[in-house]
Amino acid sequence: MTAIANISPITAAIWVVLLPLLAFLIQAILGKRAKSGNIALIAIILSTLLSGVFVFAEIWKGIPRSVTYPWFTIGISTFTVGVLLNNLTVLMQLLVCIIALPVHIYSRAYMKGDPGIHRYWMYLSLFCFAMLGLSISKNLFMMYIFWELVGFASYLLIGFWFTKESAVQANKKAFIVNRIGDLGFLIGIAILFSVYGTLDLVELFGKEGRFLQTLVDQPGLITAAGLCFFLGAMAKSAQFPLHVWLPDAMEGPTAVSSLIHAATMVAAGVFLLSAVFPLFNAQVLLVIALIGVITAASAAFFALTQTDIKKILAFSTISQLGFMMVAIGIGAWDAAMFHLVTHAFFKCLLFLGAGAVIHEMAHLKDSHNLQIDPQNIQQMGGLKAYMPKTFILMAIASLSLAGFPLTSGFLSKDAILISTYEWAIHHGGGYLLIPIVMTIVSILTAFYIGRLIFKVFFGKFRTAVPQVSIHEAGNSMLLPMAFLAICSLFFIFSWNPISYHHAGVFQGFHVAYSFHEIHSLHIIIPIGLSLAACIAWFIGWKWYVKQQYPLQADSTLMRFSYNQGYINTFYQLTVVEGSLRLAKAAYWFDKTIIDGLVNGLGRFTRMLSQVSAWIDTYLVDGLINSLAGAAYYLGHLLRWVQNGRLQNYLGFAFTVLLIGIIYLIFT
Amino acid sequence: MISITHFLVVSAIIFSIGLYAIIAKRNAIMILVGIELIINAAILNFVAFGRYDKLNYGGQVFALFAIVLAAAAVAVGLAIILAVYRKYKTINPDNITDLQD
Amino acid sequence: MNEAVPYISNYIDSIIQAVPYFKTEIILAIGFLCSIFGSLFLDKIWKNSSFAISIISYALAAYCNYQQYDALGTAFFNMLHIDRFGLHAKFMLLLALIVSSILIQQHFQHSTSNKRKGDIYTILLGSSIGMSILCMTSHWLMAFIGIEMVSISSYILVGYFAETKKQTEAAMKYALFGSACAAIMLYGLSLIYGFTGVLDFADQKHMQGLIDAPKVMSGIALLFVLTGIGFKLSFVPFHLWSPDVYEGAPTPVAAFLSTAPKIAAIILFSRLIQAWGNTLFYFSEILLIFIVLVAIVSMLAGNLIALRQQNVKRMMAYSSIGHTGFLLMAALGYMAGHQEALLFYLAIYTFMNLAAFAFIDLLEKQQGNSNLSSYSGLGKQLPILFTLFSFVGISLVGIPPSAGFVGKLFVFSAIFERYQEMGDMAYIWLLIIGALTSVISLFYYFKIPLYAFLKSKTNESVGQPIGWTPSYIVAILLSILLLLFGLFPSLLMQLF
Amino acid sequence: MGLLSLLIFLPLLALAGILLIPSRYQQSYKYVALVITLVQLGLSGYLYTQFNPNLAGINQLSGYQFVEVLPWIRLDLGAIGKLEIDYFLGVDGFSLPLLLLSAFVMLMAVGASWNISKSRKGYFALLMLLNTAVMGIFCALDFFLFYVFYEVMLLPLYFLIGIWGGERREYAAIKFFLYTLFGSVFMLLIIVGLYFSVLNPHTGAHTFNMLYMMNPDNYIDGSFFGYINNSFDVFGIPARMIGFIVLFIAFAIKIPIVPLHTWLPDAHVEAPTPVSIILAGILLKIGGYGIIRICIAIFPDAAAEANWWLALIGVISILYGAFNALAQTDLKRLIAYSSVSHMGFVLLGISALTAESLSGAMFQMLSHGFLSAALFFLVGVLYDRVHDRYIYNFRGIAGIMPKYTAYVAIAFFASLGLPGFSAFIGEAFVIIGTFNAESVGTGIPRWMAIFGSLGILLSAAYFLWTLQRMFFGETRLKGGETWAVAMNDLTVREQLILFPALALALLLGIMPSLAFEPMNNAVLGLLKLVENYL
Repeated sequence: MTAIANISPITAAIWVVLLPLLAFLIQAILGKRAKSGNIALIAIILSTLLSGVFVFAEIWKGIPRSVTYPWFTIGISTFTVGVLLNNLTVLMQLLVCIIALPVHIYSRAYMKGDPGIHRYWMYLSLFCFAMLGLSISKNLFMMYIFWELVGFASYLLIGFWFTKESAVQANKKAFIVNRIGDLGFLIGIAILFSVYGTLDLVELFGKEGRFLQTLVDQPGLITAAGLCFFLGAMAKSAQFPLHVWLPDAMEGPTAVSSLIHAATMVAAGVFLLSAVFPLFNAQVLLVIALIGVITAASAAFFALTQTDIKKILAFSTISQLGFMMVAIGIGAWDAAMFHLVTHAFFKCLLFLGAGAVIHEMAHLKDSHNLQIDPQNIQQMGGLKAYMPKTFILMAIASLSLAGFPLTSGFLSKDAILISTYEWAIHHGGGYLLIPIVMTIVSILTAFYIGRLIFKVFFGKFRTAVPQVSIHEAGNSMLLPMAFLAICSLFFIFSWNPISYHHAGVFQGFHVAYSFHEIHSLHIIIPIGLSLAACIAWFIGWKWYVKQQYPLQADSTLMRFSYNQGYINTFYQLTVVEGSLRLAKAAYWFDKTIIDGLVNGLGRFTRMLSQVSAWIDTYLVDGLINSLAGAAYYLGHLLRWVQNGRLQNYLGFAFTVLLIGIIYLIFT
Repeated sequence: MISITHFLVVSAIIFSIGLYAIIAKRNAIMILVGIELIINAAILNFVAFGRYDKLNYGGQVFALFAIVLAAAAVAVGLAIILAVYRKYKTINPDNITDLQD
Repeated sequence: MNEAVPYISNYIDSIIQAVPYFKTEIILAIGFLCSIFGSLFLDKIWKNSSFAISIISYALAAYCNYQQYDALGTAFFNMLHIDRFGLHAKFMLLLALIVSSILIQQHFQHSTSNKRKGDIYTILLGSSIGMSILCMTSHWLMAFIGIEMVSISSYILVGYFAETKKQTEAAMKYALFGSACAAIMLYGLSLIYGFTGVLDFADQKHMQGLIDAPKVMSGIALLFVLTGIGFKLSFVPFHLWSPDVYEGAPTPVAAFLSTAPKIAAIILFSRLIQAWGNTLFYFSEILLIFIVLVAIVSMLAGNLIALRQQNVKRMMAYSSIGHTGFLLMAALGYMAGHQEALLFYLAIYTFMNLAAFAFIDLLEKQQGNSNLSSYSGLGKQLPILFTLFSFVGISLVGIPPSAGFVGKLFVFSAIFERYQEMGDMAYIWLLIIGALTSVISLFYYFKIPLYAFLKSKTNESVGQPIGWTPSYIVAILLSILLLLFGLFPSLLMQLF
Repeated sequence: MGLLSLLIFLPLLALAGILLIPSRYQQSYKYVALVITLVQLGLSGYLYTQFNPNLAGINQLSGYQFVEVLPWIRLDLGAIGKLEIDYFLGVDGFSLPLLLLSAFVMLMAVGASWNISKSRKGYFALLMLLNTAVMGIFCALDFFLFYVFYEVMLLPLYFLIGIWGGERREYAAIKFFLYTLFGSVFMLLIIVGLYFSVLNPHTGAHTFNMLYMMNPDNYIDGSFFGYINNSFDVFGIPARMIGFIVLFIAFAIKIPIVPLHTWLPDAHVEAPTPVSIILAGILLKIGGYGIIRICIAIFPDAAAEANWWLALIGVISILYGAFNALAQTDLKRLIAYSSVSHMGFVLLGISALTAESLSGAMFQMLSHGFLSAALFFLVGVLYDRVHDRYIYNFRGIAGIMPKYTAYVAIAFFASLGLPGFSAFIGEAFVIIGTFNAESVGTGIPRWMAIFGSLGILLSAAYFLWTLQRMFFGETRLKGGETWAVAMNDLTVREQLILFPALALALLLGIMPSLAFEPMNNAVLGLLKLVENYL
């Protein structure tokens, strides 16, 4: 027992990563025999325990530890793999475990009876492996590997129902868009490697790190590196304009969406930026902040009119990720991480709740043979009566999302907003636009999540069925949700429900802000926001529950919002069509021009052979005309040579001889 | 005094006649005749030049050999033309064109 | 007359002394006589008597030739040069003659012609004397005699068994074209004799005379002389006869025509350009330009026109025109002192052409014609034959591991060395065209395996199987030699 | 007889055996071939374990192992000098991994030939001949010997494509042959030139020894390819540059680069599956190997000068190949074009001339060897069953052939550079190394790395699109029920062939040092050679 108790955090952290991998391998080998998911579940439970007890408890607020192993050597540079445990990484690892665990439990019930369930568990374990590995990578190259693997697992899970056309479209889109980000990441790695010669995070950014020690003569290159990493983060964290894959990714099973596309994977971008934060200079940070705010605003705007419950949540996720990006952009990456953690819980919960609802709706659809989309909120309504527990849990999550006091979302969102105001005031001028927009976004957030809750749970059930056979989900689904609901409340993070400064997560990081704290903001903003949220809900209540909808449902703005700003259409028309056209053009070019050239060369050679045969046959032609006055004889010759007439042969030979003589005379 | 130039001019004329016969005559025998003419032009040259080669008499010797060889060649040529005539019933080379490209 | 008397005994002495250098030819001459005797009388008793006599003569001649290596020198007042170069060439000649004789014997074995078959060997023997003289001489008279002996014999070979229209036509074209070219050459020689007064082209005075002569006149003389040699070598523009004659002639005769006379002619030509080309005067320059030009045009024309041929014999004719261009390149290498490259290539060329024609003959006998399309799908029926035939094709293209490749490599090397020495772009052009045309040549040589293996059979008629006849065995042996010398060229090369 | 000779000539033994066994026992040919290729694989594996990665020096004999030298052709050519051609074999870090790859791919090819029914004797005999030639190419250290093997390789391929190929096989076969021969005859001229420029320092004879050609000290001053006092130029280009260009073109045709690639799609489409496997798995690598071993090592100065253009061609090949792949509707053609794209990385990596990129390029060759072989095999599996490869004729294959789909998906993802598989390491290090080139000073601008990396993106696009179109969605086949019946899942034999290939790709992806370690010193040695001229 002591041996187990003395297990070093490094070993434990490695096991945390390896357990899901083992589970993946075992399930892969077992194939269809591993339907229950027990293996995956056991692996994640063990991982969570290890991560919590032996890693997080040891390292959090303690001394960072790391270990490095050589992997391979190219030329004179050795590439390493390693585990880095510091506050950031252990927090991330634990978070992934803690979110993944309830999702696993939830999935047991949610995915029950699916014919491909063995694949599901396999993929889920693979995802956990990749995500956990990502969180504790010491080396950027290694991180990149896990980064892509995460994307791959996500691809598999989005396309889990591979017979569904939209699902396979979506997973392709997700992977390719993520690939764009990966390229950024890769180029970023290439830049760092070519400037500093190492990819080790500690060697780069540690206290003695080369980043601080080396004088770089090309500051532009470092800016480029920063932008490249941000590009990577943009794709993974679905930042405008690369956010398009995330709403589509909702084609995957809802449990997957909750784990991957709400809580963990999409947050990896934020995590990456936090890990390489020292790299960013002021310009890059400003870009990050701007992209963040654009994302937050546009996604919130799109969320307003969506009718698919999961899409609303997806846009909400994008919007919240935008918040985190802004936090990073202003330098408050601790706030970003804090929001990442709190968001993970409540967003996961929202998805699981939505999943429960969809589950019931799908049952309803199947049992009545309805032609409805089980995810369409227009078809729902009044579910409060049938699924009260789900309603309560989702309400908590929604409050947290809206940043209502006493929830965790309140703390983290305030942290970001207040810091942003402080930052903007510090810089003054146009910078103020950013926090103002974010304030509006916060209010919109409250509004659209309110709309979701009202439409789903209030009013009357809107699908015409003889008997509404919807009921509460089972315990194996409710319990994980309840757990997440508890985690969405303030006390998990801070005993002080008002001030984020006391939050434990917050205290784990020591970030030096470039701006001063403004105390008055800490009071005004929370109160103002809460009030605004209440007003937004009131309006929402009137519009959606009391059916006093004042707007033209078909206005341009609405349509613009519903169609997600036509960004997808735009991409389809430009990028996709463009590259396909380019591809076709390239192929046409290849087939007709290049190959044609070769074949043409062949034809040319054949022609040449004909020509030379022709020369052979009629050579005397042009030459002779110009030669002497023997027009008759020569004209005769050129018609007759080499078609078997002996004298033409002789004539030809002697004519060439004559040409030779003439050549001699003239030289 | 007949100089070397005279010989050369005569031989050149014979040569040209021979060449003409080879190329222009529509009769295989005439071609043979043309060939003979050229050979004779050459022989004339040899003999003429041989006058200056008192040591070896190379020209004369060459002329003799050339005459012999020309005769042999003409004999063979005539035999072949005869064979052609048997098959083709003509000795106009323009009509004997089974072999062609 | 009287002043000559003291010299006569000297003359007779030196003639008698020269006889040992002439042993090979004397044996061939005796063989020639015996063969006449044989075909007149013995053939009635034993059908193959004159064939046997000719083979024995060749073998004896080869033996004498071998012994000659120990007694090099000049004979008959410098009219004959007995040097290693010539002796090597004579060996090749004899080999080509033996193989051709065997092929001819096989070809006419079952012919129903009432002509005496024995005569053909007699004629071959006669031509062999001429060729053998060509290999040794640098004297115009000897050269002319040699050329005429070969030519006249060849006319007879092509025409003697002429049974179809095409064969007589080929014979006529060959005879008339050849005689015309020989006549022109003779005229050229007479001019050269006039300018120089010396008939030995290796003589210093000869060169001096040419240089002193009016430029145009010596140029004309040069061109006229090249006409005769060009006819024998069949390079452009004197190549026109060869496709027709090869097609029309019996296949073994074509095999003979494409090898033996070419060996002799290229040896003479090499000696000639070595004598004429290595001076600093304009004359050498003109000669060089002509040779390079002719080589390039021959390679291009031969290979390009061959692309369109459907008759294998015709194709081989154009191919050998192309190879002549390559041989001219090799001769240029000889001029620079690389005789082994020329000899090696010549030997390999002989092997390749003999083997190819042997295969063509075998197939012609089986299929009744030599059209490429008649080979369709035969690869399955005659796998060994077509594998070897394809290999010969590969060798003709010059792809390893065949000897053709090594030969090409040596010739390229010789030319390259020459280029490095002289820095003349003409050599680079030669190299480029040489390389390019071997790519082109691949295309038509590979029609053989293409038809045999890749195409399916068109007609169902199965010809009689090809037994292990001597000509088949000879062809196989030659193919194996091509592989052997491709892998171990030193076996052959060290002989030179 | 050394191990390398054994490796090279074992297939000839098999060839003799196959020719001698009468056709009555034609079932036995494949077993003969299988046993021999297995022995070869074992042998090359043994070589790998015995290889000492610490020996260095690309232009010294000490850098090579398992060396065998036998005088082969020795001639005194008078004016040309003494001719020295050796039977000279040896492997270093560049050739050893490729040798192992070849042995493996050959085994795969034999496995894929199991159901060949048309004249088995000829087929397996030619396959074995090809085997010999390929092994010889990677072992030869004498340029003459190399050239012999290089050309010999063409002949069996011509017949393999021409006899056992698809509809337009004659066209494809001759096209392939002419393309390659076109490159190689001019290579012959350069070989001749090199021969006259290089002396064996020990014997003073001209030599074809490649190692001597790599050492500037052995060049004669003022010779055609000499370093010093070289005033030769051809068409205005300095002699050494023209030598480099000609050799490059010869090998670039094999790689193949745009625009010399058009033989590849045709050859692949028409070739029978095993030949496609060999083409993609081995032959394309000969191009890369030749550029490394011959172009760059013998002409380091010209390479240093021309590498910008080479890299540009590499980038163009990557993008052009990828775009073409995107446009294909024939699965085999798609994979053929993807080969063009992937081999573009090889060229880019080689021409960037940094340790990372060069190693990456070598690694990419290995990886592509395994993966493309697997991909072509997979196409063959489908084609065997329904004789169709048109992408739009299939839909939702996953539903009826789950195992097959899984293998395809793995192979696709491995090829598009998923971490954990070998292609990722190769491509990533080509990009990283190329990016680094500007810092090292090899003259390759960074934008080339960035454009090259777009190829990774595009490869994801065409592979995933194909997956989506052919394998996912509702099952819908052009041939309807008959196809559905014909399309049974992978057999054990097929899995036995596929699994090791993909497993090796995975193994290399996880433990790249397996390949990097033996080649490291060779890479550094080559770079040292070039360094002086940068």
